[in-house]
Amino acid sequence: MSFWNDPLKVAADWLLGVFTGWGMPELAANILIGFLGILILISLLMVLDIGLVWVERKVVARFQDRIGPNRLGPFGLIQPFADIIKLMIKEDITPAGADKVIYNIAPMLSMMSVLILWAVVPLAPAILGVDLNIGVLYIIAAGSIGTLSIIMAGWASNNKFALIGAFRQVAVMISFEVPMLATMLIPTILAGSMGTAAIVEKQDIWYVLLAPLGALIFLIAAIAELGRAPFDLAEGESELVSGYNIEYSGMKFGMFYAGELLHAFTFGGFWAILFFGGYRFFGLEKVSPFLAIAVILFKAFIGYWLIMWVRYTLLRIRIDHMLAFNWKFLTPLAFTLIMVTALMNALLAGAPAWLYIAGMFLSNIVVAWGALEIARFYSRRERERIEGKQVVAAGH
Amino acid sequence: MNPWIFVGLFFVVGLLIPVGAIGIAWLLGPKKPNPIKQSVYECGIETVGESWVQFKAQYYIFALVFLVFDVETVFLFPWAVKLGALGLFAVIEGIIFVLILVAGLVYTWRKGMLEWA
Amino acid sequence: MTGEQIVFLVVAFFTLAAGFMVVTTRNLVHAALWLVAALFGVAVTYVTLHANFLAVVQVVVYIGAIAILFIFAVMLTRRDMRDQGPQMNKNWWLGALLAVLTFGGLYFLLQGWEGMTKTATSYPVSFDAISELGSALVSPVGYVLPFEVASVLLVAALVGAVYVAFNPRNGDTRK
Amino acid sequence: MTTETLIWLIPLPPLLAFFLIVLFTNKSKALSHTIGVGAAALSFIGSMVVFVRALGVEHLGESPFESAVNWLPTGDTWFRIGVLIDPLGAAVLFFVAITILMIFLYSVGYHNYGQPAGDHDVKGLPPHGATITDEHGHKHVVPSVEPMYSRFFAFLGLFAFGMYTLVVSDNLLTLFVGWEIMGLCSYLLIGFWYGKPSARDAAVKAFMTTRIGDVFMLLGIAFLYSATGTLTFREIFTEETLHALASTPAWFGMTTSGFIALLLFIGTVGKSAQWPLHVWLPDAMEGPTPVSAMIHAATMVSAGVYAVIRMFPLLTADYTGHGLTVTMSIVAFIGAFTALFAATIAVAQNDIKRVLAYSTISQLGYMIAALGIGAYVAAAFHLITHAFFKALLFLGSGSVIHGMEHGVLHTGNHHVDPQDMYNMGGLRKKMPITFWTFLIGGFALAGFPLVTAGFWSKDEILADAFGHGHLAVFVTLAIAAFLTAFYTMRQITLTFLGEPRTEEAKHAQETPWTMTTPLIVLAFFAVTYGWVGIPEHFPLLGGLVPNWFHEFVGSTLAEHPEAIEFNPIPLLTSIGVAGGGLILGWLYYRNVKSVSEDKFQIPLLKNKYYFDEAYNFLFVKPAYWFAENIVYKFLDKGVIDGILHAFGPFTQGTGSALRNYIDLPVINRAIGDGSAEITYWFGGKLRAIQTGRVQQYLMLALVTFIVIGAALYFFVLA
Amino acid sequence: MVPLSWYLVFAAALFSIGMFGVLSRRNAVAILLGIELMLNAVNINLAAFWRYGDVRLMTGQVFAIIVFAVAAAEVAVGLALVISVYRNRHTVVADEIDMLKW
Repeated sequence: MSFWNDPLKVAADWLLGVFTGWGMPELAANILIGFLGILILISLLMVLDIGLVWVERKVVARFQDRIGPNRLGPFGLIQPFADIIKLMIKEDITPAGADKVIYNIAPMLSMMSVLILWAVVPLAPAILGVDLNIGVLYIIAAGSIGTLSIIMAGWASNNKFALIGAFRQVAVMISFEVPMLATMLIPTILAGSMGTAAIVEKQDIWYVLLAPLGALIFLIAAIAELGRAPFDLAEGESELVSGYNIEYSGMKFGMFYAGELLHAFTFGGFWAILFFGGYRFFGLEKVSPFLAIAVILFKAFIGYWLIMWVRYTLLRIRIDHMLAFNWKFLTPLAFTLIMVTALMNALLAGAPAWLYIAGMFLSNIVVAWGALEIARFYSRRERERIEGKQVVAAGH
Repeated sequence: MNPWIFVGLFFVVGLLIPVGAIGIAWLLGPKKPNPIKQSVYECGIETVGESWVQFKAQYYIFALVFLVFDVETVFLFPWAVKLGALGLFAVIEGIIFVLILVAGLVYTWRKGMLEWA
Repeated sequence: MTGEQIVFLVVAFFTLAAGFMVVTTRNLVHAALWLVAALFGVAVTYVTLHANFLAVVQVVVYIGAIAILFIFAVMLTRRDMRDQGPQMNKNWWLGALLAVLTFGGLYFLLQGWEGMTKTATSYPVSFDAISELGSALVSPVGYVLPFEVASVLLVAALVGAVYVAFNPRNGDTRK
Repeated sequence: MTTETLIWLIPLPPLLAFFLIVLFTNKSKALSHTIGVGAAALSFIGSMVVFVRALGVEHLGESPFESAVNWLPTGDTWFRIGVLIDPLGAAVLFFVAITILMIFLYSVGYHNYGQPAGDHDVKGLPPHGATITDEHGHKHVVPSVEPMYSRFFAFLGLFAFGMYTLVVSDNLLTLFVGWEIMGLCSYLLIGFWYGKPSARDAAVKAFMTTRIGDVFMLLGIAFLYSATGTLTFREIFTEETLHALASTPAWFGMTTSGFIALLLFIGTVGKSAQWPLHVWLPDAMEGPTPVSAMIHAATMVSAGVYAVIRMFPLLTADYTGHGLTVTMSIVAFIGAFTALFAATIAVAQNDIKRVLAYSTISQLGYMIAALGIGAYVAAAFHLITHAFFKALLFLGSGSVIHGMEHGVLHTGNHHVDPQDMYNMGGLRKKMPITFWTFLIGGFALAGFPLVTAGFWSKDEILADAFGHGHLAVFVTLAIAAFLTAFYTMRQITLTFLGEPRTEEAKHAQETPWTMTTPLIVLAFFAVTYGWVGIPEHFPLLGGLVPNWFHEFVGSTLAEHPEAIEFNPIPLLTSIGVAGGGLILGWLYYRNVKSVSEDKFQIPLLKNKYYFDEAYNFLFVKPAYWFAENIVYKFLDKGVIDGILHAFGPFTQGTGSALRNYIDLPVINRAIGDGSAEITYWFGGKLRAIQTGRVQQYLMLALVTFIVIGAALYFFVLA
Repeated sequence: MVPLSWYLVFAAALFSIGMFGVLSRRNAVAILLGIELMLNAVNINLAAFWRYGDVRLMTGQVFAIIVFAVAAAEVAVGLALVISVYRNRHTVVADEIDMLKW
C-alpha cells in the first residue's frame, strides 16, 4: 500500500510504530496520533481561513467594481497575514458592565462550533475525521453550539445593540434551522443513512438531480444560518452597528470574523456533500485521494463563491419579511417536499434508473411550480388589498 | 475503539486553537484600560438607560414554534434512515406525522402568531 | 480503574457540579447556561452508553432549542426580578432535606438490588441502532402509536402554549 | 376484509361522526346529518355483511367470530379485550343496525330539516315554529328547524357507538363501557331541551336511577373478575369455570354464580327500567321522540335485557332443572311483576308516549320473566321482535305528535297538548301511512294472532312458562298480555279512529318521507320477523318454515335448549287474551268522547301507584329532611343553640348564679363557642397548608410519599 | 467497565439536585430548569437500562425519545404559562402566584 493511495493509514501506521517503539501503550498512541492528525487538519483549516479572508475581499471588490487588496505581495496575497498581526497586537478591551467569563467564552465557542464540523466532512474515501452514523444531525448539533455562542456574546456584552442583534440573529438561525433539517432529511431518505460518508458513497447520481428543490432550499437556509446577506440583519450596520459582536475587538472579534468565513466555506462543502456528490467526480476520486480532496475543496469553493455572489448582489431583507418567508413559505414547502420525496421514492423503488431520476426531478419541479403559483396568488391578493385600501384612502 | 474519542479530540483541538489565538493576542497586546474605552459603544452617543431592553414576545413565539418543529423533525430521522426497507406503509405513517405537524403550523398561522407586528 | 471509568467519573462530576450550579446560582442567565453545560454532560453520558442518536438529539433539542427558549423566557420576564433578593424560598432547607432523603432512599433501594453490579455486554459491532430505532418507531408491532401520539402531543403543546401566552383576551398583551 | 376486522370497525363510524360533528361541522346542518346518517349507514352495511357471513357459518355457536388484543398488563397476564359475534350477537346486531339507521333517518325529518329557523327559537327549547310569507302575502306558521340540530346528531352518533360496542364486545368490561356511554348519552339526550325544567329533571332522574343499578353491576363485574380472573364471556362460560362458580357458596343462600348474576341483574333492573327502578323511563319521554325510540325501544333498555341474556349461563349455572334457584326466582318475580304492574298503569295514561313508555317497561318485564324461568330463546326472540315494533310505535307516535304540532301551529292555540290522546281522534284520514304502520305496530305489541311478530314471541314465552310448570308466572303474564292488548287498542282508537276531537286534530298533516320511510321499513319487520321463530309443533303452520331462530340463537348456549312440546292451553290463552283485549278496548273506547267519560282514569293508576311520590317520600324527602332537620335544625340549631336555649329558662328558674357558673362558662363558652373555636383553630391550622403555592404542595406530597414509601418498605416488604 | 450502578446513582443524584431546584427556587423559570434536570436524570436511566439489557430491544431508546418530546412540550407550555403570568401579574416568583385563579 503506497502513501499515495491511502496517505492517512500509511502515516498512522508509521507513527504507531514510532510511538509504540517508545514504549507507549497502543491505545494512548492511537489517541495521540488522532490528536496530531486533528491538530494538523485544523491548523490547515486556519490557514485556509486566512486565505478565505483574501478571497472574500478580492471577490467583493470585483463585485463592487473595485480592485481590493493589492499592495502587500502579489495580488495583495500577504494582506490577510498583516491583518492577523494587527489583530494580534491590538488591545483587548472588555466593556465595563460585561459578564467577563461568558464574554470571553463566546468567541471561542463560536470558532469551535465551526471547527468541529470538520469531524464529519469526508475529504476522500476513507479520509474523514469520524464516520458517525448520525453525521447529518451532528452538523445541526454543532450549529446549536454556534447559536448559543451568539446569544452568549450578545448578552455578555452589556450593550443594547449587541443584545438586539443577538436576538435577531438567533431568531433567524433557529427559524431557518427547520427547513434546513427538513431538507437534510432528503439525502438521508435517498441514501438510507445519516452518515456523511455513506451519503457520499451512495451518490452514484448526484442528489441535486433527484432533489433540485431540496438543494435550493438547503442553500437558502444555509445562507440564513450563516447570517450572511441578504439575511444579515444581525449586523445591520445602519441600525445595529455590527450586531452581537459590537463590543468585541482584537483577536476575539477575529474569531467571530474568521469563524463566519470558515462557516460559509464549510457549508459550501456540506452543500457539495449532500447534493453534489462530495469528493466524487466521475471516478476521479478513485485515482488518488489527493485528487478527491482537490475535488471536494473545489466544490466547496464553488458553493462558497455562490454564497458570496448572493451576499454581494442582494439587498438585506427586513426581519418580518424574512421570518414570514421562512415560516409561511420555506417551511411548508420543505415539508411538502419531504412527503413528496418519500412517496416518490417508495413508488419508484423498482423503476429503471432513467425513470427514477426523471420522476424525482419532475416531482420537485412540480412542487416548486405549485408553491410559486400559490405564493403568487396570495401576494397578488395581498397587493390588491393594500392597493385597494390606498385607493379608498386617496378618495377621502 | 469508540469513534467518539476523536469527536472529543475535535472538541478539544477546536477549543485549543481559539484559546491559543486569543491567549497570544492577550500576551502581545497592550493593556491600558480606562473608563472611556470600557464604556458601552453606541456610536459615540451617551448610552441611555440600561442595556436590558424589553423584547417582543414574538421572539418567544418563534422559538416555541422552532422547538416543536425541531423535535418533530429530529424524530423523522430514524424514520428516514429506515424508509427504504420499510415500504409504503412507513411512508404513509411519516406523512401522517408531518401532516399533524403542519396542522400545528396552520393553527399558529391562522391565529396570527407568525406575524411580526 | 480503566479509562472508561475515569471518563465516566469526570463527566458525572462535571454534570453534577453544573446541575448544582443550575439550582443555586443567582443569575438566571447563568443558570440557563449551566443547564446547557449539565445537559452537554448528559449527552456525553449517552455517548459512553453507545446511544449515539440520543446524544445528538440531546444536543440538538436541549442545547439548540430548549436552552434558547429558556434564555428567551428569562429575557422576557426578568424585568422585575433582578439578581438581588433571595433566590430561594424560605422552605429551601426542607427542599434540600427532601432531595437528600430522595437520593438516600433511591440509593438504599438500588443497593439492595442484585442487578446493580451488572456490566454491559460488549456492543455488537455490526449493530445499527439508528436503523433499529427507525423500524421500532414505525413498525406496527413496535411503537408506531407513541410515535404518532408524540406528534399530536407536540402540536397540542404548541397550540396550548401559543394560546396561553399570547391570547389577546388573556391580559394586557400586544400593546 | 376478514369478518373479524369488520367487526372491530363496526362501532367506529358513529364515533368518528361524533367527533367530526362536534369538532368541525357543528355549524352546518346539512353536513352534520350527512355525516351522521352516513356513519349509521356504514355501520349498518358492516353489520349486515357480518350478519350474512354469520348465517353462512356452520356451528357458529361453537366457533364464533372472535378476535382479541392485549390491553392491560395485569402482572404476568394480560387483560384482553376483543370482539365476538356468536349467533346471539349476530341476531342482536341485525336489529340494532336496522333500528339505529332508521332512527337516524327519522331524526332528519323530526327536527324539521329544510324548514326555516324559528322566530323566537332558542337553544335548549323545542322549536316554536317560524312565520313565513307565501307568494300571496299570507303569513303562515310552519315548523321551524331545531336550533341544536347538529348537536343532536353528534349525540346520536356517540350513542350508536356505545350500543355497537356493547353488542360486539366479547367481555363484560367493554360491554360495561358501552353501557356507560349510553348512560351518559341518555342523560344528554333526555335533557336535550335543557331549557325545560322538566327535561332537566328527567335527565338527572334517569341518570341517577340508572347509576344505582350500575354501581351494583360494577360490583358484580369486580366480584366476577376476582372469582374467575377473567371477564371474557367465552372463558367464563366454560364448563369448569361455571361449575366452580356454581359450587362455591356465597351469601344469603346463594352460590357465587347466583350472587354475581344477581348483582349484574340489578344493573339491568336500572337500565331496563324494571320495578323498583322503573321510575325514570316515563319521565325520559321529555326527550325528543327519536331519542325515546332509540333509548326506550331499540337500544338502551334492550341492552339491559341483552346483558342478562349474555350472562344467562351464569344465571343458570346452579340450575338443576327442577326448582328455580334464588336468583332465578327473584328475576322471574321482578319480571312478571313489572309486566303486570306497568301494564295496569299504561291503561290510565293519556300521553301517547307515556303509554308506550309503560308498555315498554311491561314488555321488558316479559323478557326478564322469561329469562327467570330459563326461557333463553324466547327472551331473545321477544327482545328482537319487541325492538322492531316498539321502535315503530315510538316513531309512529312521534309522527303523530309532529302531525299534531302542525295542527297546533295552524290554529295557533299553544295550550293544546299535542301529545294528549284526548286531543286527537280521526287521524287515520289525515295521516294514513302513520295510521297503518302504527296499527301494525300496535297489533304486534298486542300479539294479534298468527300474522304479527309479537304474537309468536309472546306465545313462546307463555308456552315456556306453562310448559315448565311456572303457573304463577304464566297467569301473571297472561293477565298482563290481556291488558297490553286492551291499552294498545285504547291508544289506537283514541288516536286514529272516530272523529277529530279538536280543531288541531283536524289540521294534522302527514309527515315527510324521512319520517315515514323508517315507519314502513320497521312495520315490515314487525310483521315478518315473527315468522322466523314459529315453533315446529305448531298446528298447520309449524314446519312450513323451519324454526330458524330457535336453532340459530339456541346454538349460542353450550347445551341447546329443547323446544317446548306443543300445548294448546297457552296458545289458546295467548289468542284469547290478545283478541279479547283488542276487542274490548275497541268496544269501550270507540264511545269515549272525553277524559271524563273514561272509567279507567283511576287515581291510583293515573298516578302510577304513587311511586314517584313514594320515592319522593322515602328517599328524596328524607334526604332533604336529613339535611334540613338533622344537620341544620337538630345539630346546629337544636343541639348547639338548643342546649343553650333549653338551659336558658332553667337557669332563670334556678337563679342567675347557676347561669353564671354553669351556663356561661361551661355550656356557652366550652360547648357553644368552644366547638366553634376548636373548628376555627383546626381550620386555622389546616389553612397553613392550603397556601396556593405549588412548591409547598409538592413538598407536602413528597413528604407524604416518602413517609408512605418508607412505611411500606419497612412494614410490608422487609 | 463501568457497572450499571454508577449510572443509576449518577442519575439519582442528578434527579435529587433537580428536585431541590424545583422545591426551593423562587423563580418559576428556575423551577422549570430543575424539572429539566429531573427529566434528564430519567433519560439517563432509560439509556442505561437499554445498554445494559438486550441492546436489540429498542424500548429504552424509544422511551427516551418520547421523554424528549414530553420535555419539549413541558418547556413550551410551562414557559408560556410563566410568561402569561408575568404579563398579567408582573411577577415570576412562584410564591406570589398563589391565587389559584385570576
